Amino acid sequence: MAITPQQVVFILLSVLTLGCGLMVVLSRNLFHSALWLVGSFFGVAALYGLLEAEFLAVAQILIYIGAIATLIVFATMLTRGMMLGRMKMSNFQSGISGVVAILLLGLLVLVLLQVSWPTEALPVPDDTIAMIGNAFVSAYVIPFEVVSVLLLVALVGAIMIARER
Amino acid sequence: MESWILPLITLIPLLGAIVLLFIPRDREDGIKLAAIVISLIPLVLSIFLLVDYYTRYIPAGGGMQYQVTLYTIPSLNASYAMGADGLSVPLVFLTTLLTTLGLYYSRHTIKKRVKEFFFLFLLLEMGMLGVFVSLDYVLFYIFWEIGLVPMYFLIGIWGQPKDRPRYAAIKFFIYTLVGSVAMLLAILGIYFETGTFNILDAAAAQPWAGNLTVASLAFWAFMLAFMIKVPAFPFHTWLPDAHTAAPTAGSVILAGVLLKLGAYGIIRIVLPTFPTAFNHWALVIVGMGVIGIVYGAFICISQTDLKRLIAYSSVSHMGYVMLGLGAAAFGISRVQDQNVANSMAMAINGATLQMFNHGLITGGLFFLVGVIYERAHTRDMGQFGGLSAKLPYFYGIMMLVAFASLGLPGLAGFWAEFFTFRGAFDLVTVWAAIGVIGIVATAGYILYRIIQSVFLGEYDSTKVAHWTDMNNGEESHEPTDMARFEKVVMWPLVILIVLLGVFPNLLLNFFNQFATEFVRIVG
Amino acid sequence: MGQLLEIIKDPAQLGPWFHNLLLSLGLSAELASLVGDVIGVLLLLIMVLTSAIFLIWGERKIAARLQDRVGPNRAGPYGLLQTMADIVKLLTKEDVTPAGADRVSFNLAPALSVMQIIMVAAIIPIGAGVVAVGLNVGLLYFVAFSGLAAMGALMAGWSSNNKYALLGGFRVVAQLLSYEIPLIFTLLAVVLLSGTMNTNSLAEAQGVRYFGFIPGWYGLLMPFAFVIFFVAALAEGERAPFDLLEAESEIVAGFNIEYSGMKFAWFFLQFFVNSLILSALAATVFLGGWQGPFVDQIPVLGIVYFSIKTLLVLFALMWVRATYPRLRIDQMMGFCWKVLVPAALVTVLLAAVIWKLPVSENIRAVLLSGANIVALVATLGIIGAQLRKRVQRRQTATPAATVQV
Amino acid sequence: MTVDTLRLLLPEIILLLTGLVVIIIDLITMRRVNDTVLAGVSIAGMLLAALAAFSLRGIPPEPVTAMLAVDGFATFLMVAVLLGMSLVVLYSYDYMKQYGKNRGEYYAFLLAVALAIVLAVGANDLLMVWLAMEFLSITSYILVSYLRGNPRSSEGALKYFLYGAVASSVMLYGISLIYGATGSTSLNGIAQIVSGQGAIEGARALGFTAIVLLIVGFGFKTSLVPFHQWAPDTYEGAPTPITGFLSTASKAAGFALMIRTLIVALPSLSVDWLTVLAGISMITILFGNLVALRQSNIKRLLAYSSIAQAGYILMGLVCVPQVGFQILPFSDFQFNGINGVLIYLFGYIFTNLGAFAVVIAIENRTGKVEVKDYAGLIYRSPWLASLLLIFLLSLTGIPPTLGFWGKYFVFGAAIQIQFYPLALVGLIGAAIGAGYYLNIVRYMFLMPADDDEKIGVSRAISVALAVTGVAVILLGLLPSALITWATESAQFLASL
Amino acid sequence: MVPLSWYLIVAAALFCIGLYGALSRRNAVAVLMGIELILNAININLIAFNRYITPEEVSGQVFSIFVLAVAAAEAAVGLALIIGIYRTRDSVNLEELDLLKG
Repeated sequence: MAITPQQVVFILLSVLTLGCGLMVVLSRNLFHSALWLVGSFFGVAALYGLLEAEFLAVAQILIYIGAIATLIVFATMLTRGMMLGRMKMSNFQSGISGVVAILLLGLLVLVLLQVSWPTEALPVPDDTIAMIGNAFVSAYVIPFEVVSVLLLVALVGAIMIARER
Repeated sequence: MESWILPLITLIPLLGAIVLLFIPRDREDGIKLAAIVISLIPLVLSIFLLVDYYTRYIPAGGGMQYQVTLYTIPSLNASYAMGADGLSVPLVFLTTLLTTLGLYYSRHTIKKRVKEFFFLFLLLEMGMLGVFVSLDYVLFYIFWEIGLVPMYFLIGIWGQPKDRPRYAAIKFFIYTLVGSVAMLLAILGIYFETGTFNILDAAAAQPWAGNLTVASLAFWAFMLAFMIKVPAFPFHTWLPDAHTAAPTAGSVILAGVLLKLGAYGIIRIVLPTFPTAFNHWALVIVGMGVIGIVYGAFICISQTDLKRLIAYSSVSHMGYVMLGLGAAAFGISRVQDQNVANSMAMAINGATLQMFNHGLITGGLFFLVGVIYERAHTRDMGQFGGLSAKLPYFYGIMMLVAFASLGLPGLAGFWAEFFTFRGAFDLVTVWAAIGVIGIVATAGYILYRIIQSVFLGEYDSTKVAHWTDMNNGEESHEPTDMARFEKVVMWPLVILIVLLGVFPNLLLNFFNQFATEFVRIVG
Repeated sequence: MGQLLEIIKDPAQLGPWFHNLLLSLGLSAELASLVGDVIGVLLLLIMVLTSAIFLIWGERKIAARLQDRVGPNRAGPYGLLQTMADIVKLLTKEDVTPAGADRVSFNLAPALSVMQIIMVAAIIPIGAGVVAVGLNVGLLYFVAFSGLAAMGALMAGWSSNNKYALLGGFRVVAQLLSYEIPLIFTLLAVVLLSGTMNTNSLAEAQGVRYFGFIPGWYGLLMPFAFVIFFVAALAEGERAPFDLLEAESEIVAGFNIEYSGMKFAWFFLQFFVNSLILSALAATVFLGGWQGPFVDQIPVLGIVYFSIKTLLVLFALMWVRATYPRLRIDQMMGFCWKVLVPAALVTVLLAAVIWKLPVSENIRAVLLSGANIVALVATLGIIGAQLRKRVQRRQTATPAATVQV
Repeated sequence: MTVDTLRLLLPEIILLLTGLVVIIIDLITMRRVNDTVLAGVSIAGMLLAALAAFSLRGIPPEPVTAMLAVDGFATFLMVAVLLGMSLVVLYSYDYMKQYGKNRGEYYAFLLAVALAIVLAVGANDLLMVWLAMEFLSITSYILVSYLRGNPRSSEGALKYFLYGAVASSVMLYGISLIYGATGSTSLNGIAQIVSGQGAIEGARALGFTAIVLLIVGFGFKTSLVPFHQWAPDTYEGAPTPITGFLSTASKAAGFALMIRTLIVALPSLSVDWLTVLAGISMITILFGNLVALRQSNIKRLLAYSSIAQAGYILMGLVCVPQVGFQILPFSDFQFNGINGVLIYLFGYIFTNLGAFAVVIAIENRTGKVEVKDYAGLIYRSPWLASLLLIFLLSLTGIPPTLGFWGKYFVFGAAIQIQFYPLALVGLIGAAIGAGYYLNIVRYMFLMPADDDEKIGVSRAISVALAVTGVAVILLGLLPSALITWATESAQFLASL
Repeated sequence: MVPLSWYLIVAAALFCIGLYGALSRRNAVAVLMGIELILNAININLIAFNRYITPEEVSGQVFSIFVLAVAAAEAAVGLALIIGIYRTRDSVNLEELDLLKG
């Protein structure tokens, strides 16, 4: 099987994503973890691009990197006393967790490969974004409203919890 | 009136209990009197029941009478169904009698937390009465459980601190709960098999008649509940603790009625519903019964605590019930043989008689232990001796009741033992023979431990320093004889013991019909 | 040659032409688009960087004139080569990394900043169809990548191991994230009208003419939104009066305090290009982008129109910078959350409601424009009244206190 | 979205509007509003929503825009949970006056969390299932951390958050696998595809994996062993009214989600989830009870006991009518397991909240939450002691309390499908449970009091105690209507 | 063309990495990072499935948008909690949060 350029790109992006992801959980410096996290998010966004989900790719950058990662970095810095110096970052169960994670991965791969997944992507409609928009106000209107209330609640709650006394 | 009498008997104690709640806490005497008066109503009703059943139904062949279904819960398929037959009526009477006596006795002996005591006592009465007259499994179960909580408190609150009442109470509760949950499972199983919660219908439907495994499972689930309550040999360990710790009236009810609940359950439910399974396991039950008889009796001999001794004697005596029922069940497979059938009926009669008589006798014994305990504040038999001279009245009554317990002919206890062994010898000869050892040992502890060490010998005034005079509650250096209220409590029991010893038929007529009917149905 | 003329007339043809050229050279289709993309990126890079050089000069010159100074005038004619000289100076300076700095992050931060701004540049249509990436979600893309600026600043601030730098970093995040919200809302209003997030289509959609002659620029339809966008852009561009991130009097120089030499130059570059991009976006979204007379016939004119509009906005930005004093940080945050965000919500609401009215297009346009002007005046009125009240209160309370606005 | 649909969404709408009203009242009065107003409005809203839900109980099962189902199952639980939530508001009234700040938001959060639960019980799409759970979780995190300045409260909230976030993400991964295997997120759609021929080849193991991952999420929400670790710490740290909420209403929502997802979407994979859940149920009952035996803090004790109770509730789901893992139609059975769950939950909500009312009454007055502090309670407050006794008996499952009927029906379901080992474990658990419940009783009734001071009860708590006490006793004595309603409700779920 | 299974395996790997992070880290913020990785893995799954299995519907994409939104809300609340704890305890080390003995 010849490897097409798209596959090469995929492999590169996967290596980027997973490599950065590994560094997130292995790095001994919390701030570096946060930066690796950004890298991993980028990789994921690019994978979305490869999947022709451009809206999601951009939303990924906007929300994950622009908002969540920034928040995490912010929190890392606010809790700064923690990360000065290289201290032990893993807890007593890290060894077990590692074994569990590897076993789980093996299991998942086995399970996933048992299924005869399609190998060819089907054509994507041009107006995906419009379809998403329409979905939000038709079939998904209730979840949409729920999520809006949820965001409001989370916003008020987060402010209340974090506010200075 | 007729069909309402059973619900009335069960509900009046509850209503009474509620009435007590409205009497102010500090008016203790009012509370006591109210409780006693209320408890008289079921007593009168049950006497009426006794007479009515004896005169009207026994000649007509007995059977389940006074049946009533108050309401049915369609979503549960359960109903408030009650009824009484020859088995239930005497037990109802026993319950109401002992309750009234217990309350009357407590009027003079309970000093702390009076309102709660009388409230719980009435609640307990309702639970016990309900069990004896329920014809619906769900109702049966509910009444069964209702008795649990008051008894827990009776033991826990009014027990003597040195007897570890809290431990005893919790042990009692958990033992019984385990059994009752197992029973609930079996009840549900029966329901799914037969589609009814009616005890009689379910028995008629003979669930799992062809499936011994499942039937055995259900059988043992029921037996677990009932044997814990009885208590049969390996499940008896809660009993000495509970009895020792409980206040006198509590012990009386515990020994006189609560233990009968278990035996009643075996007769009412297990025997008719699972004859095949019971037959299959009969020897195990017989074995447990015999071990209980012998083991209980020998333990008694080694006791120093008078109350504990009587508690263990209950284990021994309830072993007769198990032996009788087990033997009867063992005969089921050979019921075609007329001799076997007769022996079965006799064994059942023995077991049922033993239930009733043990209620009277042991109830009486616990009262008597209470009498001496209230005076001497100790139950250690080593402290007593020579009381026959000091307390002649007490000595006389104690002699009579103790000999009844021993099975002296002419007293109530004799007939029960006689019928049990008469039936059992035919059916399970070897086991019955072993059981006789128990009788001998019983004679030993009654004569040697109770009579000898408490009443005979030399009175030593240094052993017990303080004697309470129960007539006026004052301290004295000399023991005083039974007070009037104690005599009032004891006399009904003594009369009944003698009466039933002389005329066993009065009682046997009730039970015999049930026994023969059972043998006929099985055959 | 005819083809060349065509390309000059319509620069949008450049890409396909080059692609075909590569194909004719015998490259495979995939490879050809790869090479084309790479060359496109290089072109974009060159354009952005060179324009920045002149921008810096222009800003200094204009600021000087506004403040009645001369400005750079030594290197080259009118000081045109001043920026080049500065670059040479920066390049030859010592590259200092402070002790205790987090080396990797410290070096990565300027690169990330520059990368971010160039990524954003990719969606600006400088002429009809002349855009590096014709993304369907262009505006969202812009919002997403402009948010990354905060990340670069945070990295720089944290890794410098300097508390002023760290504070500067915090300020950047607070300011950028806050002001992004009104910015997004105004863009949302525009998207509501146009029904597209593609920047090129946005410019195209502004080609309509109401009553036959009034251009359908969204800046004209929604002047209030435009004003809000402009103010938010000032903050997003970290320009005065919102340049608290580098307030010398408070935190010395902000997140880039420890940077020197070339790495400092990169931040500097990001700052100026950011202004340029924001101006370009304002021009595209609110001023019709490349739309103008005769653009249909000669598309290359679009580039000219676009450049003029961009420079105008940019000039306005510089003008403001040279004129107003700096705000306090609490004033800045308060202004965003208490004024700009509600106001932006109002514009979205106006657009959503009025654009759905069942009347003719022209009337809709007039209504929307009128409503926007009313809202603008009302907002200014309210702010003015509040400020006056506050000033009065201060004066009565502590007459001696200096009045701050 | 017609008017009819809006009528179906009435409970949700009422809760949402009430929440907004509470916030607005708080804002326009500049936080000077009396707590009574806020609590009153909240309770009124919840009761109104409960009423609306109750009025919807008879309508034929109907999916609203395929995302939410309004059926008997949902309305039953809505009513139960909303009644429970009103009690939580009552408890909070005193408690927050004493300990809390930002009370306007607090009541709004309570309404939001009620909204989340109302959504959860009707969620009919995996998206909605997950979303409702997240909504519930996030709001709960906030509520748990509400005691500002109390490090225990924040610590409990953080632990809850970390466990919850991991569990829900793991569950979401499972959801994504199901979506991939079926191409649908609608529960009904998934059911059709899984049982029909539409499933992708080789997806059997995938289905099992996905189910296990789903159970992680549900197990977290319902604090089943081994996903329970957060529960004791969080229960102890949280404001006590919220502890009451977490152990009842929140748990009910978790069960609703689990039941609807598994029964409606994956009945044809029941062999997988039934086996897993049966094991979990046994472990949960045994573990929860055993650990509860050792607790000395009453909140922790109730926490572990509520873990054990969850095991019993799960019994109902494990014992739905089935032959060889083939689920049979519910309408043919009087004990269909699910009605056991519903009755159990109903009884459990009232009983446990009643127990918490006593705990709160004592905590408000004395600040003490250790079991030994309950010594001699009967002398200090006979009513509190007697009521707590009733609640503890109900938790043990002694008739004639409401708690008995729950046990009755789940045990019935187990016996019906002849799953005897599970019934046996239930029996053992009940015995152990009696041990620690009675331990409290022992302290209350049998021990002398350290302190003779009488414990007074505020009016709000008195109302709550009266409601729960009457409910537990009265419905215990006359359970007929409740049982009928629950049984019909459970049948609606299956016929959807 | 890239087969679907490649995406799924990458997602599974990311999921496991995230899970490892969430289970093995001592610092609450680091745990949160692990959780975010898991959510990303889920989104890859959802979008890949959407692309390969139901491209004519957008259910997977819509789902993943909800995931994004909720992830943001969750992160906000979580970080607020972490900062709140840090204020009172001066630590976000999970092993030092031991007021409540579990």
